[in-house]
Amino acid sequence: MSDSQARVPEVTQVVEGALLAYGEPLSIERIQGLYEDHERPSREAVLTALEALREAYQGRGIEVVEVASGWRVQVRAEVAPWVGRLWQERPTRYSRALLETLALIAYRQPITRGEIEQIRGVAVSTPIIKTLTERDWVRVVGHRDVPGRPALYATTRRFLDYFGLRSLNQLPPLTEIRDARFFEQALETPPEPSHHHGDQQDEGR
Amino acid sequence: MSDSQARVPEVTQVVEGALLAYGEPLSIERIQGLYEDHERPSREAVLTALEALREAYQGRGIEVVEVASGWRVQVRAEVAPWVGRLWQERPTRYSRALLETLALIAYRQPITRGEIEQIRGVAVSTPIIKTLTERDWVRVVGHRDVPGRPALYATTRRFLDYFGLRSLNQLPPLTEIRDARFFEQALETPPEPSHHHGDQQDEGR
Amino acid sequence: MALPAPETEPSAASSASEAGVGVQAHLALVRGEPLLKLPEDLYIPPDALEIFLDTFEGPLDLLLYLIRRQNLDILDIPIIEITNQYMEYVELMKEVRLELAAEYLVMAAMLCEIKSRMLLPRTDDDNEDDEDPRAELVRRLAEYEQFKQAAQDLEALPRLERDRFAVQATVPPGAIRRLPPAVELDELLAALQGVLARADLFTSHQIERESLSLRERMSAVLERISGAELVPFSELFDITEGRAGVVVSFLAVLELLKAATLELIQVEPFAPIRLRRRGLGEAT
Repeated sequence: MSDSQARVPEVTQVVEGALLAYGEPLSIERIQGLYEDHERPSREAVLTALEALREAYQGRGIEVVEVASGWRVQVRAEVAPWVGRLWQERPTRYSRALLETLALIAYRQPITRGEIEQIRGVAVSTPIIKTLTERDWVRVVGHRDVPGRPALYATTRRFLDYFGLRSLNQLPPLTEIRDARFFEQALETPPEPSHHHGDQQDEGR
Repeated sequence: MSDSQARVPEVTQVVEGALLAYGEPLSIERIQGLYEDHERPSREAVLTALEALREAYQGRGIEVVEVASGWRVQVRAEVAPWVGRLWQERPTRYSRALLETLALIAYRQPITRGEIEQIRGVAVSTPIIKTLTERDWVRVVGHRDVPGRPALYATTRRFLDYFGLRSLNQLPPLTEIRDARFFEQALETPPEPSHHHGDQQDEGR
Repeated sequence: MALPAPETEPSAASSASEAGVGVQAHLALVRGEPLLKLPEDLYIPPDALEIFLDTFEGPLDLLLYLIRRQNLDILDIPIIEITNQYMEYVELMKEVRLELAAEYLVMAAMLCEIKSRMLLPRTDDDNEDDEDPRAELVRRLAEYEQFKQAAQDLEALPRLERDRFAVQATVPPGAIRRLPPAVELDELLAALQGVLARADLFTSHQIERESLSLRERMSAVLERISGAELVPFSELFDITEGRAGVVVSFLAVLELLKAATLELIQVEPFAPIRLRRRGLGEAT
């Protein structure tokens, strides 16, 4: 290969070129893999280069961030409103039905469609599952071993990437169910007599 | 829009974000068009920003260039060979159908597609023949003089080169391959490091 | 929540009574006597009704709305009141929209069942299975509310294509090369073994009889005789290969003649024998 004759550029240059050209997150290993064996930089060298880029991008229009599948360069939030005008169409808004389905898959994975429907109280439409799958945010990771063997859905790395998360742990925590103590009680033990009185108020309708 | 409240970022930041996000050349007018009327920078201001970026990218992995339809950021030629390897990953392995077809061409050449299909018992897809031909492992050496004049396929010198053979005679005779013990024997005495994968497979048995 | 904007509620209340006649005429079909029978707190401009109903993501969502709007405790739902309100909406939805999701009716049935159980007198001695009939509903409402919030939190996360943009610098042409997959000889032979096992019955003898050198030579001869021109028979032999080589070449030519790939041309007895592709005239 003619590559071997070329002077090996600085790690920072290659890392920058690669991150900017690829447009998708790159792992350290993937970056190291761009080099021939004899010229390959260490993991630390790549990390140092990433750090150097992060500093170089201070006060600039772009930034280096780490997400689930690696490192990515993205347009800074401060300039995003202007840059977003490059595209005439407003970015697609996702329906509440889709977001609720996605949230259930994210927080309760692996989960079946039936389980999602049970919690949401309505049928999950096939187009929603299709959209989530096509966007590669969600995929089938197995089947529950019950009659019908329903598919089990889970979120993907790309889902995390898209929402700028490094792991599922970074998802906003679920809100506490208010007064969980009572909640459990209501489920497990018979309600106290005082509640009957409360209910009986309704008789006066 | 909440944009109106946001502090207008420096022109250089917006220009950089826009050029990198868009991935296609942007004209000065297009860049100016990202701004609301009252905040829009002059043509000179955009040019100054482009000049500033050009300087900021000195000695880096990317550069700003002007092309026919405007300005764009591209990976520097010096790092391009390394960056280009991002797309060089080896795709998934060849299908069994392809390997069978190739093996039959090697052992039975010159052979027509119909004859391959007869032995394999299934149709040979056109993409397989195309892949083998594009890889220059197989080529048409003539046509059988029967109705339809089917092409006769044979392996090439490049095929021999790839598999490290001086001639087809170095391929094991069919009688040996037919023997179920063939692979076990061959793997017990791994001659070259290239057969490493085979070894591991063997250990797993 | 994607429900009517708060500021419209109070004004809508008054405007509904002011424009009462027109509105009534508009919704006259709703349960026979429309607006007057609507729940008092259903402050929806008639033309916004469908949009309003569309904003519910199902019966749980609607119930939550009814509960939250009145600042009621989800854990202690006045079930009769809520059931009545819920039924009003369901009736309204049945009138306005042609299709009403079956889930709404299932929930209506569930509410009525809870209501009737709440009204039944309880005996002290069947404490065992005497849980609050509302417990299951409360559990479902709480769980749904939790994920409804989670969906909003997810929506608020900065995401690509809306709040963040990935970069895409151009790579100079020529730098990108796609490598084809690697193949080991073993893989190739294993594939062949598979094919042979399958094809055992009808092709084995034929395949095995001819040596590879013959097969290879057949390809070589065909390559040599690739054009339209006649190739002298003698040119197909390389004396330096020795006897074995010559024999292989000869056998190759015979095989190709047999397969009707080549034809042999001799203009007159003892003239040089020449070979050419068969049927090449038709092809070109």
